[in-house]
Amino acid sequence: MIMSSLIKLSLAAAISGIAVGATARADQLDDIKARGKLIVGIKNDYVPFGFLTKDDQLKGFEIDLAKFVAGALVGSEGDIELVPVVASNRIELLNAGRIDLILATLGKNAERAKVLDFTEEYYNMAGVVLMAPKETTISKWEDVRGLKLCGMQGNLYNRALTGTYGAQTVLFTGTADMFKAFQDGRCAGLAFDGPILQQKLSDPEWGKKYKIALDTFNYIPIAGGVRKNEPRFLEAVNKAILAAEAAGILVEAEKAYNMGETEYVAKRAADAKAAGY
Amino acid sequence: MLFSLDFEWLADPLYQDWLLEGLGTTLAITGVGTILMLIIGVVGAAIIHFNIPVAKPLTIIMIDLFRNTPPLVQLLFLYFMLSDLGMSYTDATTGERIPLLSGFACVVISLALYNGSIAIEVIRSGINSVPRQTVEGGISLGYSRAQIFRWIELPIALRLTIPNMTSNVVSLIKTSAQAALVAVTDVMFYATQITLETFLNLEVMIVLWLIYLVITTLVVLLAKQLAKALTIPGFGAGAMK
Amino acid sequence: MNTPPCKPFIEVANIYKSYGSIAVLKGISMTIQAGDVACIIGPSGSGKSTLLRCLNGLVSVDRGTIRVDDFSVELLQSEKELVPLRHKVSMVFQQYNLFPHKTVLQNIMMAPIQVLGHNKQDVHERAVKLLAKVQLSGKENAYPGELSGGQQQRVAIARALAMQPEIILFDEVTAALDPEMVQEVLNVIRDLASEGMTCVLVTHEMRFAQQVADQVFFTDGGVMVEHGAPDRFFNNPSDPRLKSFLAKVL
Amino acid sequence: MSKETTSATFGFFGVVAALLAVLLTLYGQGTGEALRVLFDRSSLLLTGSSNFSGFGGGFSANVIISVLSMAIALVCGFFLGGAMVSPNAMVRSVAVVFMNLLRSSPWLVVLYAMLYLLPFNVSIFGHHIFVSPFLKAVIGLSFPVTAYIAEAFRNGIHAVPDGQWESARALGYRRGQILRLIILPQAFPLMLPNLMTTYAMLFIGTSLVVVTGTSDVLSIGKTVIASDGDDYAAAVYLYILLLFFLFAYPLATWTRALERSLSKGK
Repeated sequence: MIMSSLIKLSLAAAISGIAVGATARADQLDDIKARGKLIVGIKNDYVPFGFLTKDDQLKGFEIDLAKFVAGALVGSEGDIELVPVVASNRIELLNAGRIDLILATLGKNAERAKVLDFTEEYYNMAGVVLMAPKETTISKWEDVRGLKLCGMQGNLYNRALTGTYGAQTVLFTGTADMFKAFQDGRCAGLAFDGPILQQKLSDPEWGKKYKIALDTFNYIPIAGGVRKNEPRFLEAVNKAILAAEAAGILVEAEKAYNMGETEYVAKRAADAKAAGY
Repeated sequence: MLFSLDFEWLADPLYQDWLLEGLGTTLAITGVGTILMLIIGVVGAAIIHFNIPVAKPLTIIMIDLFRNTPPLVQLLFLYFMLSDLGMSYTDATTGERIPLLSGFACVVISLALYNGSIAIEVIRSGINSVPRQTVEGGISLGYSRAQIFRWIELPIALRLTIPNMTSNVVSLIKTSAQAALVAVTDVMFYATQITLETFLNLEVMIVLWLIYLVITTLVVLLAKQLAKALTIPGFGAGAMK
Repeated sequence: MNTPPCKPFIEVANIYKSYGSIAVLKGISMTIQAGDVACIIGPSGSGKSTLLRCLNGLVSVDRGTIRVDDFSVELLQSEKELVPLRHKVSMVFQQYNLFPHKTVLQNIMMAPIQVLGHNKQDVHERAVKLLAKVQLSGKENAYPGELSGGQQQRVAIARALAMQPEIILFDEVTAALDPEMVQEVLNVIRDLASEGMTCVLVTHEMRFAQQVADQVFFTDGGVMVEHGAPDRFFNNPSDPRLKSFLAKVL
Repeated sequence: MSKETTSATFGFFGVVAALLAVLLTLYGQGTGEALRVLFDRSSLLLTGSSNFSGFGGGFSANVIISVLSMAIALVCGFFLGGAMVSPNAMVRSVAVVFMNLLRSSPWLVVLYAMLYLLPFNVSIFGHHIFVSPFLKAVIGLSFPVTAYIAEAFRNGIHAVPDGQWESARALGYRRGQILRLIILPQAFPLMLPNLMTTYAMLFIGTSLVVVTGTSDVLSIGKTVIASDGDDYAAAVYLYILLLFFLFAYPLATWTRALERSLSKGK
């Protein structure tokens, strides 16, 4: 009988644990300042946006941005915790409170706007492009009908690939698995974010064998993501992003990581500077 | 409100299709996997039982390797490495090298090897618990070692091991969920897809949990029926003591 | 006992057997005539079961020769070579050693079909007759676990007979039975003996040995101490070890 | 060397040799280069940090997660197992159903479910407790393991002959006392091999925490593959297989030895 009451007790504890987890806090911006660090969800397997260097350091376009934002919000660029996320868990981690901010190639769309607030956008991602062996016969998106395409779980264009174009998607949880499966010849093509594949082709081994067979049918604005109903925090992050653009951080990053200098990033930098950030 | 669970997505015909298709894949994986696992178990147990040179040490290394490493890493290794080891063929139309084993095949093989290694040990312990006198009875009647194995030891051992083998099959079903991690569209995979679209993680996981629970419960019930049908009167786990 | 004129059916000469450092048989010899009933008696651990098992090659000897009819048992190495011998020599065990997963009828029929390759119809006919002989008609579809010890032992005898052997070895076949079942098994053996089947028994049933045996052997400590016809053997034992043994068991 | 030691040594070197043989077959001339990459990334794969400065990630995380999960599961499992042998039929059947529920859930699903079910922040009496993916992995894994331990506990108790209960009752012991003073001391050695097997299974299962976002050895392995290129994927996976084997195999050998000494003692 002692045991049964213990079980009841632990059940009660478990349930109350769930309950307290849902309590809202006063203000996120104050919390972060009090804590002394900003927790940002970034990618670490996503050259050039966020990746691990040979000496085990995190680098990338979005890492640079994240550090700048931390500096603006908390005080210094070191006041930051970088939490590696993947497409399939980043929104969950945000809303569960594990991270304050997503800077992880998060594409803006209406579905996601229902569960989080987008910050200022800072990049225009060539959406899905198709990489295929050089000798491929695929010349338009309609050609992929019935073909196996490797890709990544959690990308919204996957639905268009199967629905509109009738491809068979083979979806992975990480880029390492996806690239390896494609190289092994498990798919006729690799349908994935343009900049990543563009960057991959700069590797001579890949450049020898593959090409971008199809250009994107959609451009996706990339923005940060924060929890809903945190207006002060959102405003502070937006200001920091614009300040980063004005300071030329992102233009520099594009150069540093071989992403190709895009008109979009240059224009936003100019606009931000003009607006006085 | 503590829990406000939303199960409306279950009414979406697309999601229903996904779950059913995934369920079909999961059942196919576990069905084929179980058959292969049993074959590996019997053959492996026979190899060790008969002390077959070369094959026996290899079998023992296989058991030691597969039982002491994570089935997930085994699966990833099989999936990504077998083609590097030359297990690929050339597609006649495109002239490209294509891995010989599909994701589905890799999942089935990895499950068969992992749970098959357990099955070998289960069957061996079953054979060891066949009373020595029963074997002696066979020898005195002029049975060869192979005949004794085929007609006496194996049939008795397989009956004795039904409970252990059932948990091994349940383990195989549970382990099969990792198929989703190599892009095989089992029920776990589609459940993940649904959570990515609906953000209803908890609800989808509850449904998924129930699906696996139903499958494993059915298997356990089926095994109980089988054990009942195959009971040896006056002999069995209880009588063995 | 005088040396009989014809060649003995079984001839064991000076056999030795050790398990590790423990010597179980230390130079045993004996001869048994066709159609005889021979009983081997002796205290536990005297090597009598091992001796019996040497006769059908269940145990291989270290030294010495064993001839059963035309077979030189000590020379038979592989299972294949042993099969014809086991066709000729059947064995019944203390623990019955029936196959628990097969019915009574299947137990009797399995080996003749699978080992000897006999026709299934013939074996079935034979099995039914044998079951009648051991007075178990009607138990065809029972499993061994559903029978009493005495019944199981009679099935085991029927199973041994189904191989159509020329000799049957009985290894303490009544030792594991409840007293009231001993007689039913002994009766079956008595019938067999009266039909002229060569039987070798390891037994503790002294009275049965006295009544049925043509020859009795007494082993102790791995050697053959004394042997002879039962009358002289039981009523006028010469060796002191046999005397003290008989004093204890009779 | 005893027969057991010989066969354990054979298994050990056999498996290591087999893994090496696969590595050589895959890389041929490039084996040296592959080994160098593994060596360079060893600190990261083993500890999650460069230069062995911390132990919160990589293979050490797998070890820590397994130990913590086991600790939680042992406590919960003993309670659940106790409930399963309770004299109260109601408690018993609820516990048995609960045990079966836990036991038949795929670990991967439980881990996913924990990821979503448990909050990231818990505040109790004004203290904020941060529930990291690491902690969620620990809790998630402890669920199914609790079921295995409860079952081992029940089987261990049932393995003690009924005569022990009867004689203790005849001596005037109460149920709780019998369980604590007479049955458990006898049951525990019987349960030990089972518990160790369960731990080994749990340890191997920690590879699944890769889905919770914990930086265990497999997630770090994938990051390394993403950074260093697919060419070394095989080497990384072989390395991870070897790490798990080196940890789990001695455990399995020890368990077997324990089982043998137990069955000899009978």
